[in-house]
Amino acid sequence: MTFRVHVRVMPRRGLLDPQGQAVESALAALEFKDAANVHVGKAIELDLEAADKDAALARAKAMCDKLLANPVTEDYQIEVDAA
Amino acid sequence: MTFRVHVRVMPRRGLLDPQGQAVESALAALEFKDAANVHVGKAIELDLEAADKDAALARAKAMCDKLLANPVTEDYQIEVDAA
Amino acid sequence: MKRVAVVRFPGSNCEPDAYRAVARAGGEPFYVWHRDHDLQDADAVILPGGFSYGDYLRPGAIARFTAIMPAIERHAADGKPVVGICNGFQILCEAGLLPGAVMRNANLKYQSRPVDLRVERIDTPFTGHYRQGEVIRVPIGHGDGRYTADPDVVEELESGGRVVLRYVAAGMPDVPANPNGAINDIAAVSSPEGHVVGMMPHPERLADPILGSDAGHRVFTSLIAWRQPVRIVA
Amino acid sequence: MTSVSAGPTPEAMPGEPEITEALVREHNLNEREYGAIREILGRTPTLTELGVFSALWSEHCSYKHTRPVLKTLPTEGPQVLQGPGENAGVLSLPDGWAVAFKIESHNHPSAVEPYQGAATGVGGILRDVFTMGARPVAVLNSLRFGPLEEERNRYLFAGVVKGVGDYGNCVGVPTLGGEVGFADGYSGNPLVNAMCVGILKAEDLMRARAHGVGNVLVAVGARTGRDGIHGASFASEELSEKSEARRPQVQVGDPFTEKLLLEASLELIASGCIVALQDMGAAGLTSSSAEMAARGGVGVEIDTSRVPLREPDMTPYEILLSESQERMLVVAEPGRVAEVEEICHRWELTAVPIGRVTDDGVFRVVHDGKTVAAIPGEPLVNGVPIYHPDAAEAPAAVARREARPTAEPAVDLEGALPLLLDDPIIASKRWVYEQYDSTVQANTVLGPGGDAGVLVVEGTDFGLAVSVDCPNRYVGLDPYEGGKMTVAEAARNVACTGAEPLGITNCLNFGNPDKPEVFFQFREACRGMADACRAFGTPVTGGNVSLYNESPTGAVDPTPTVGMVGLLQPVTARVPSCFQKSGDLIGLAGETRGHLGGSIYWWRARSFLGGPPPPCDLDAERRLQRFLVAGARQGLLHSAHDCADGGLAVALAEAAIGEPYATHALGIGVQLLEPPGVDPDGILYGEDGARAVVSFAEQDAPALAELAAQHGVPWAVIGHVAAPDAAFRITVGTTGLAWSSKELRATYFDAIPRRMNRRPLEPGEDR
Ligand SMILES: Nc1ncnc2c1ncn2[C@@H]1O[C@H](COP(=O)(O)OP(=O)(O)O)[C@@H](O)[C@H]1O
Ligand SMILES: [Mg+2]
Repeated sequence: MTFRVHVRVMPRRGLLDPQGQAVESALAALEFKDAANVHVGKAIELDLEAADKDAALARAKAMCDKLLANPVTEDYQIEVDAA
Repeated sequence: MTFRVHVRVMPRRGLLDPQGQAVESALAALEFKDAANVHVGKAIELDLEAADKDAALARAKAMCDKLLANPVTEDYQIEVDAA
Repeated sequence: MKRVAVVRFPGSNCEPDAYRAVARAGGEPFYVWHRDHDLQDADAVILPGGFSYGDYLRPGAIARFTAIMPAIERHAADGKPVVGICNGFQILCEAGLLPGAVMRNANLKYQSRPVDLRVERIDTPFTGHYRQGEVIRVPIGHGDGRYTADPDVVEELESGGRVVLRYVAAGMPDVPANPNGAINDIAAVSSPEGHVVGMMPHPERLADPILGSDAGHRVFTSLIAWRQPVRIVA
Repeated sequence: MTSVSAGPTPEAMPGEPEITEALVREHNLNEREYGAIREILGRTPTLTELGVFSALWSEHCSYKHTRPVLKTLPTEGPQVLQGPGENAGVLSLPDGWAVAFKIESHNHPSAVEPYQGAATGVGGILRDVFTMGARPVAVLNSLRFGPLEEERNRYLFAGVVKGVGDYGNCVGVPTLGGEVGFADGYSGNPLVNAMCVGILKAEDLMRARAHGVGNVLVAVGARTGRDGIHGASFASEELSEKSEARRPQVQVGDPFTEKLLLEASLELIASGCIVALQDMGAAGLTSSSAEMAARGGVGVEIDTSRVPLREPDMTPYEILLSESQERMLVVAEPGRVAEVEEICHRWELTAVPIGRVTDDGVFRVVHDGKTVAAIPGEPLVNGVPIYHPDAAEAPAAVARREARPTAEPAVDLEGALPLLLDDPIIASKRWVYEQYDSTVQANTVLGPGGDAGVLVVEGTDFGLAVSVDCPNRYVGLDPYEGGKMTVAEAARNVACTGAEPLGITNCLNFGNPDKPEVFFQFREACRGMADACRAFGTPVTGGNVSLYNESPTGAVDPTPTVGMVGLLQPVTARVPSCFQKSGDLIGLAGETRGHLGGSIYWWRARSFLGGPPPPCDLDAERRLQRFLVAGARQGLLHSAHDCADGGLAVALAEAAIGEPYATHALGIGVQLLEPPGVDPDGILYGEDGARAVVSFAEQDAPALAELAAQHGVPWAVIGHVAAPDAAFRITVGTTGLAWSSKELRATYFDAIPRRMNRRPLEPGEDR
């Protein structure tokens, strides 16, 4: 069956995230001072054919390790929904 | 209380998404031919001080409308978790 | 149109180029800081190229909220000339002073090279000294130059003659070309009246013969020679 | 030597490990070095002190293996305002102007993370130049990778190019040139050398020397994180629970902050409110403060608890050794610190006083009121034991030089040309330089793609020509001749545009110096460069050494990259490298001996990489340079392009193919004589140096012949430039050869895109 996969690829904790900083100060300047710890990464969505949810998850993980995330600078999170 | 907000900003359906296409063909080249409908956008995470979940959601929505998403080219989705 | 304000945002990097081009054309350029609140009675405004706020989030997305922007909006509302070049164009779109948006190049690569452009609208403050249909070669340098807008907006731009510059193939004015995937090969658009213009190419980088060409020079002589049309207010 | 008793003896930080032999070794300090440290201190160092020594006594900062050899490089000349020893070298230009320039490597970081490694390499070299008070007006880059047939190499290539581009583009400094080479030895050892050129008024020259006891040290720019801390020392078991958090982190570049730092620094210098500034580059706060103090003959006291941090609870050790980017150390008089803060804040930068200049010559670090390091400054910076490694050429290298090809050519004389034009080493690098902004600042007269980049110095009638070069194939086969040829090629490239070579900076990329064959390469290459620099009157104003460029897959070719700056006056005399006009005549300056040793023709057409590389005749090179400059000044040359990889045939093809945005290639008709004993393949593809292909108007033929004679340059009119898209014809002796100029053009421009478009998504693509 088909699954909808959502991947979040975020800059690794501790690494400088200049884009997150820039957005945080921009938000603050717009009276959104209540936002903190802002980080900006990549959101990737895709449809995946797989036997079941676990298979889809394993497949998505392989994609992240191989291509979607940079193992040196990024961490990722995967969500799998039935499409 | 503090909430952890996850925002996904994706290219509006129908608009050319060259990054999504590039990722899709790169995946195919890596034997991930089972991935389809690939789209790439931004993932934004932040901590938010708010009275309750609805307040946090409303606040996050305001941030998206004002700054985080471009209404001409992007759609967004918001998830709010207790931090 | 003598006094030309060149706006500096943090991360702008083409403002000295624009400043010099205005001066060479006989104008009086002066810098305006993004924290300023007024344009010191400038006759015209240039939003220069560069990477305001590092292009973080989206090019122009953060700069459009700076303190100087309301003054620029008033200036435009008064029918006075405003041009956004490259990052300046992106800022004008983000600020809603021009329709549409400028997105990541279709080939996902920064493009630095000369492009041939056909001048399609000459009744703007910035193109008056070019001939209708004339082809000029000036540099581009951008990673986000793919102009996009909703179909009805594009239709409006085309039918309203608001496309100011269009990319054409090198040496072949009638063959379309496109360095970034912009819709209809659009390189520059204008407001309906034509006094607000956004362009991806960099005429200010080729405005001095010592560089081998001054194809961009007339953008600035046009501006200096421009006379503000008298508006009858009912 | 100043005694340390001038202050409290440093204490260990709570929970700090014992200084064991193992810990010392993890800091890459050997017995002899540790002995020297104990002698300097008269006691056992604290962990913080050990870290400080390990950073400043590392090869990168101390040049302990290379200093004696570097000393043999000529560094003087009437044009030299600042030689080696500062952040960048400075040469004087007409009308009170000066040029500051420097090249530096970022090889190891780029091997780990190509995008950030390359980006932060550009950031570092920009800071080296603007800390001298110069505004950066050009950047160049010299890159080496393994063959593009391998996925990993394509990934590194794409990532590095994007990193270099995104950073320089954002700061707004045009890339005017560079080079890219490919060879097996660079697989796993990519080389990323970045060069920056800046312009200043000579009187504004700023030196990184702390002076004035009581003056204040101010940290300016980005906050300090755990980036790039040399973390080997934390691998030990007892620290394992912390080791994850303390793992050295990739340095991430922020070109936006760099741009603010650039503007703020130039404003600080112009305002006269600072006495010195230096970028916190390699070994961050430690080397910047210790080096400035040593240069100024003073001491410094730093309070690490006042350094603005990006991550909570960092130790003094981490704060001192962090290599977080976009940071600067400024020295100001106490009365003017407020001004410094005011200027920095206007540019949205933090500026925090973190220490002061002292009179006891001691490098002292306090943290929360506790002294954690107190080291005599002079020996800390200059007291490292100097090594004189053995040098001996590898027998295999000798054998490779003496061998000759055995295989018959796989292609005929006609087939060889497209083969070479399709080789990524020779093919157009358009795929690379179109990702680099080359026109920002509106001073670009000749952008990338030609022999050298040319920019006009704003408001003057003169310009600068800039080039980076290293024929690593030659250096690998014969380090001495190759070293000479490296400088000669850079000078030739600069002279082709009509500019007079002024001086060089160099980046010496080699393998492990403890191997005699590697140190032999290093020593001989430097000897060759030194001889060439003397012959050309182009002193070495600075540079950088990168050793240990080895991986399981082997060592790199010895790659002593040279960055050359030349003066073009008037700038309007500039000469492009491509043919301009049908009907122009084509001349060949210099002698063709048909030398095929070390040639790419032997390598590709006969599968043989070896033989002696072309001997470098420094006198002939100098005469050719003078001829080219004179020809340009007299307005006789429509184009000039030197013969290098691929020899005369490739030089002619590149000139005829034209620039990327020309609509057509130009045909040519060329007749070459067959000197006795020289084979056609040697004439076409031999790589003799000291040659250039030029084009000119027919009526100027006599004047050029005359000029060549004056300069003692062998000269022959060999043909003419034909019509657009006409055939590309060369007759050698009686053998007529013809190619389609259109096809040659397509091959030349498609070679790299064709190979790269096979590769998946590029890193940094989300930016
Ligand atoms: N290959 C070289 N040739 C000449 N001078 C060199 C070379 N390598 C380093 N130097 C000089 O030694 C000094 C220290 O080099 P380096 O540590 O690279 O400078 P930085 O402190 O900017 O990193 C510099 O002033 C540099 O010019
Ligand atoms: Mg440095």
